[in-house]
Amino acid sequence: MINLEVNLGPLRLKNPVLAASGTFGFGEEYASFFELEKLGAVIVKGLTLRPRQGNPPPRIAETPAGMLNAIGLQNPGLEAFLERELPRLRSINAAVIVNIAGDTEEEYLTLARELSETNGILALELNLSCPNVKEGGIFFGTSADVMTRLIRKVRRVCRLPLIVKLSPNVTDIVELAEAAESSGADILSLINTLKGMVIDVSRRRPLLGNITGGLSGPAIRPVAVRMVYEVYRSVKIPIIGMGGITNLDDALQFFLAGARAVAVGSASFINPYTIPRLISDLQLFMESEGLQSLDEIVGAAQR
Amino acid sequence: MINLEVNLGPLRLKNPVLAASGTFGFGEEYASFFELEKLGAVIVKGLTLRPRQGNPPPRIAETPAGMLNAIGLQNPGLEAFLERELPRLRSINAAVIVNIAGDTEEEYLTLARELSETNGILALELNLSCPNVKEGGIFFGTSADVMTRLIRKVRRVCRLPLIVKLSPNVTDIVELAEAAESSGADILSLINTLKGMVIDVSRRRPLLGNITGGLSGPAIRPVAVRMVYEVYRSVKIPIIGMGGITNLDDALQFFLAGARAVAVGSASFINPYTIPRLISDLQLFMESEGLQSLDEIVGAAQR
Amino acid sequence: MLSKARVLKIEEIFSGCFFLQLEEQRIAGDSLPGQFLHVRVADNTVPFLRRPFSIAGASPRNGTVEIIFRVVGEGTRILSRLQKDEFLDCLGPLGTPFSPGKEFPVSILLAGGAGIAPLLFLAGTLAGKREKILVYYGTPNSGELLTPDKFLPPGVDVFLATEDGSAGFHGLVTDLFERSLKDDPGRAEIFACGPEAMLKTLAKKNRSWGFPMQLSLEERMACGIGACQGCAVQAHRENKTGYLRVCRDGPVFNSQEVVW
Amino acid sequence: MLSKARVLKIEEIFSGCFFLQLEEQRIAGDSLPGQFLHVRVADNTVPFLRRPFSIAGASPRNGTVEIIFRVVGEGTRILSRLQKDEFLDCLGPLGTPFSPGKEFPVSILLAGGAGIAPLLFLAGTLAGKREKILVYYGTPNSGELLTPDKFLPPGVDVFLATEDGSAGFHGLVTDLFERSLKDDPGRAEIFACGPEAMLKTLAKKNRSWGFPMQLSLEERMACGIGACQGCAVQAHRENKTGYLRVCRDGPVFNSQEVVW
Ligand SMILES: Cc1cc2nc3c(=O)[nH]c(=O)nc-3n(C[C@H](O)[C@H](O)[C@H](O)COP(=O)(O)OP(=O)(O)OC[C@H]3O[C@@H](n4cnc5c(N)ncnc54)[C@H](O)[C@@H]3O)c2cc1C
Ligand SMILES: Cc1cc2nc3c(=O)[nH]c(=O)nc-3n(C[C@H](O)[C@H](O)[C@H](O)COP(=O)(O)OP(=O)(O)OC[C@H]3O[C@@H](n4cnc5c(N)ncnc54)[C@H](O)[C@@H]3O)c2cc1C
Ligand SMILES: Cc1cc2nc3c(=O)[nH]c(=O)nc-3n(C[C@H](O)[C@H](O)[C@H](O)COP(=O)(O)O)c2cc1C
Ligand SMILES: Cc1cc2nc3c(=O)[nH]c(=O)nc-3n(C[C@H](O)[C@H](O)[C@H](O)COP(=O)(O)O)c2cc1C
Ligand code: FES
Ligand code: FES
Repeated sequence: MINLEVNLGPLRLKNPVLAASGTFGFGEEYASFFELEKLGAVIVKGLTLRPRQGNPPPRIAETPAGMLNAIGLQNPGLEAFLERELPRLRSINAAVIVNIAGDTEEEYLTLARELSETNGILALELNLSCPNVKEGGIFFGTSADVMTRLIRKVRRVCRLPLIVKLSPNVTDIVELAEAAESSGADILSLINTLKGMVIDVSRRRPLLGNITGGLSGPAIRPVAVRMVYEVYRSVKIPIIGMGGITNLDDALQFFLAGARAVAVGSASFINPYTIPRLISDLQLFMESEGLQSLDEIVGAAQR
Repeated sequence: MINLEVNLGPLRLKNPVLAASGTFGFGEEYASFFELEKLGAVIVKGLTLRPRQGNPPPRIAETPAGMLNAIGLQNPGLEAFLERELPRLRSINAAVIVNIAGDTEEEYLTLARELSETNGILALELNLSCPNVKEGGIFFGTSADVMTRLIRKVRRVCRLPLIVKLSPNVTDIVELAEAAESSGADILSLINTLKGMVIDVSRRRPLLGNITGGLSGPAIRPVAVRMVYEVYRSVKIPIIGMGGITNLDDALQFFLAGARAVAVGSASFINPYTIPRLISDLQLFMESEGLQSLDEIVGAAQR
Repeated sequence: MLSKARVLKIEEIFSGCFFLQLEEQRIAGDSLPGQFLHVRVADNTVPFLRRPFSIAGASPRNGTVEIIFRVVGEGTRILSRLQKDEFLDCLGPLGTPFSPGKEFPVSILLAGGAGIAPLLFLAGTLAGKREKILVYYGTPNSGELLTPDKFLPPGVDVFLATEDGSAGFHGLVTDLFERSLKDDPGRAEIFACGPEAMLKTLAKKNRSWGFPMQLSLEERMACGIGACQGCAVQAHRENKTGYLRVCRDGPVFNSQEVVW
Repeated sequence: MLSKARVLKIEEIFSGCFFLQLEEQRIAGDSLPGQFLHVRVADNTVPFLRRPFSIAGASPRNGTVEIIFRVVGEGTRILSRLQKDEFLDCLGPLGTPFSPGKEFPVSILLAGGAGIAPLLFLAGTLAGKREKILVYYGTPNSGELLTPDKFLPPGVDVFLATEDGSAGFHGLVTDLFERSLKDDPGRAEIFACGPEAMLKTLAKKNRSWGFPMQLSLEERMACGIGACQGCAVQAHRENKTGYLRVCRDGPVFNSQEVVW
């Protein structure tokens, strides 16, 4: 059987298919469907220093070939994560990447520092791109200067591989990717959700409690693939690609564009088995195409 | 029967439903389906000073609930437009808005000057946002400074109502909308297409000849509605909303978000009668809701 | 928890409201009243999300499970076109069921519109185990009424209300219930499902009535299994106030838990 | 030009290839060989675009029109599930048809794979009006061959080629044709439809053969009516070189027009 192991800079994964942050909770619910051990990694729900209530409902709106969410980073906070979620994930041998978010630089730094000192975490993913919280989040992700400053500081306190997750809601994704690379990111994740909204015509009001939300799902895949393609040409660090992946073909678009790993988000809502199925389909694909390593297709569509 | 007439600043339209630029050619083909006179206006295919060949094929890719196009502004150029297309459109009483694009400021200015001196044109729409041409286009549309300078100059030579069409591929659409308003735009059109790509997995190559293309259709509607909603709050000039409109409900989202008129693009490809049907559905809606004027719903979802 | 269930029967009970009977042994065996199925209406990316429907009945013996749904949008429209012997992709049973207390000899079931669905199932499981089962059922008019007898076990007392008075009591089901109120809060408990306004009224009035009361709530869902935090409802539980998940912490909540 | 056409017959001719007969009087009356129908495969936003298919036959008398399609992706898969008496949303007939010249007593029809479709229609309209009608038809193997006799009028000579030799000539249809070449370019004209590689080979070889030759091309389409410039093919026409539209300027082009 072909080995799907993949190295993303300092990060070694047993396979290149991850669960995208916020769509997999802390893994608990999906663990009743399949063994989380199978996944390349679980990127847990965006974690903040203190517990967060999140946004008022409704938080979900369906859109053509996609959905909006405005969860607003509801999460139990660092302490509960360390006490409850992480030990549980470790006990079932899940590979854990922690997605962190903050309103202030200080919060990011504290999180990075504390999580670096914790065993059983594979990497940190800096969420600089959540469109659903008032402060922080996307603010850090849309200005190269602000981002650079933050990443430099986090880099200094973070001993784990550092993934920076980029927002697609920018004029020039390449500029931000380069800024992230040069300020110390080991890996880039892209893309987070596009900012969108739906109006409930019958009530003549925005449908979401938060007014706007983040667009995910197949609808955004062309934007995501384009961004991975563009970023791959200009940075050397590896890319985790995501945005609308539902099956092998979708994932291959990302690999061919230049992603060394992919993450599945909203598709898990439609079919909880999406990720394990994708892993075995990828295995079969590599065997039937006679590929020894993913390297043979990563970035192969570049020209 | 309720009067659907609407004023967009200096521009008076018989109804608020337009054909979006590039999706309706110069109207010739659709004229065999229905009387173009019925439309609020036909915004013709992006016009350049000289004829343009456009991009190599394939130029079209289907995507989930949408499509990519990379036409590359193929058009017959100003002279042929004035000689052939405009007289034909006038002869059938179509309300004509001309979408113009250039590689250089000079081209925009020449186009604006010459078209201002031509009878039978209702308004100009500055396309600052075409993602499918190497120079110009989107370049003018993503930097507030560059855009401001261009609009100021065009404003000076343009005697027609001036619509500025914004690109959604920006970090802050509001900043650009404000820049357009303060530099002399009478009306804003939003949104143009999102930059995207599809990879043909079987050939391991980008599907489009131009590699990337512009994403349109229902997939992008949530992004478009959000941008209209945000821009409406910060500018006083009227907005023409577009992006994924296929029916009355979709159009109402835009009106409620703040658009005073809407344009239909890709949906005409699926059903050539989309626009006339939308006009009569709008009429019926206003009657059944007892609305005297569109003003009663424009921006009504703002809060 | 993911199955393809075969359609045994699909029937339009009244205009725009369908009864759907599915054959799926595992679901039939595991389902409890108050739980729901999260259904993929088509093998397509539009509609993108699954749709949640309360389980209206299940027979482990026959391996069947039922839902009752109203056509309100594209997803339910597609569902309504299902044909016998087609397969439906169902995730479930999901959610926290009703938990009737053995100490209450009287069960009062309060239903508004399609909210009757989970209560039919509940009535079926309570039948014969309680002294009295009372079903109060309200709809806008008699045209939107399913004949509860067809779906209810014998020995259940049904009280109808229609907003236009075309059948039963003329008015809201909550008013009907209030007028006929005579049971002792110490001996009876209430289970309710229906439009938000109805549940809100009930919860408020119950502050003075003081019945033990369980409500089945609705919220827009993505995952349906508790992973995305999408289906938030503000509630108190375990001395904390915050957002709970309708899909996992609910859909059944104690009426005091919910913050309106 | 937009109609709902009723499905009269849908038949799998060979694995993955379907014959679809529709009833629609207007289309049947207007269709000419070489034109196509632009079909909406489902009333949904996925798949978003229409799909173009050459008209494989039309009978104004019976009010019927036919297409033959291969299942290659989601759109054609959905089409293949059509049932008798369902309706299909068709835009058309669209495009510039073949224009056979009366001065040529011999018509040579060269088909590769599904490219046979428009040529069946053409053969039908030429039958009885030409001295000789020769159909050269190539497919990868005998399993992907539709029995041309079933679809062709009498008096047409058919020559088969399969790439694996499982039926007829062993090799490419272009080679078969080249070997049997004996007609006089002054008396015969060629109509061809098939994969791009086949058409390209033909166009090149024809530089020396010198037949009048019309090719039916394919390109990805959005509008199908000439408005979007999506279906560009590089070509010379009227002393200019540039992109022409397959949907309106074609799909039939003179072989010298096309720039490969
Ligand atoms: C736990 C639970 C149990 C339910 N049980 C029943 C039942 O037994 N019978 C019944 O008729 N209906 C029930 N509903 C409501 C049912 O889920 C919606 O009517 C249905 O999802 C509408 O789908 P649509 O595509 O037709 O409508 P659309 O309005 O087109 O749907 C658009 C989106 O909004 C969501 N949505 C719309 N209305 C609701 C709603 N009321 N609740 C949650 N999501 C909604 C849809 O799921 C979809 O994601 C239940 C809802 C929940 C949460
Ligand atoms: C003028 C014309 C006539 C045609 N006639 C026939 C015919 O008679 N029989 C037949 O089997 N096929 C014919 N084709 C090809 C047919 O249109 C495609 O096979 C079909 O569109 C594939 O759709 P899909 O959803 O199954 O494939 P997908 O690959 O999923 O389609 C994705 C997108 O690509 C487009 N596409 C894919 N392949 C082609 C292609 N070869 N040409 C144009 N667009 C394509 C689709 O229309 C769609 O927009 C014709 C094409 C053209 C342009
Ligand atoms: C409900 C939901 C919650 C999300 N929460 C987070 C989050 O907490 N942190 C984060 O970085 N991304 C979050 N995302 C973004 C996803 O990780 C992913 O980047 C995005 O959804 C695109 O992938 P998809 O189209 O496969 O869903 C969330 C997405 C969804 C749908
Ligand atoms: C094939 C195609 C060509 C287009 N050409 C132009 C153009 O020349 N100028 C322009 O400003 N916008 C152009 N657009 C963008 C549309 O006018 C519109 O802004 C966009 O498609 C979003 O609307 P829709 O989703 O309704 O298609 C084009 C869009 C398509 C699909
Ligand atoms: S729907 Fe995802 S948590 Fe309830
Ligand atoms: S498909 Fe639009 S011009 Fe041909």
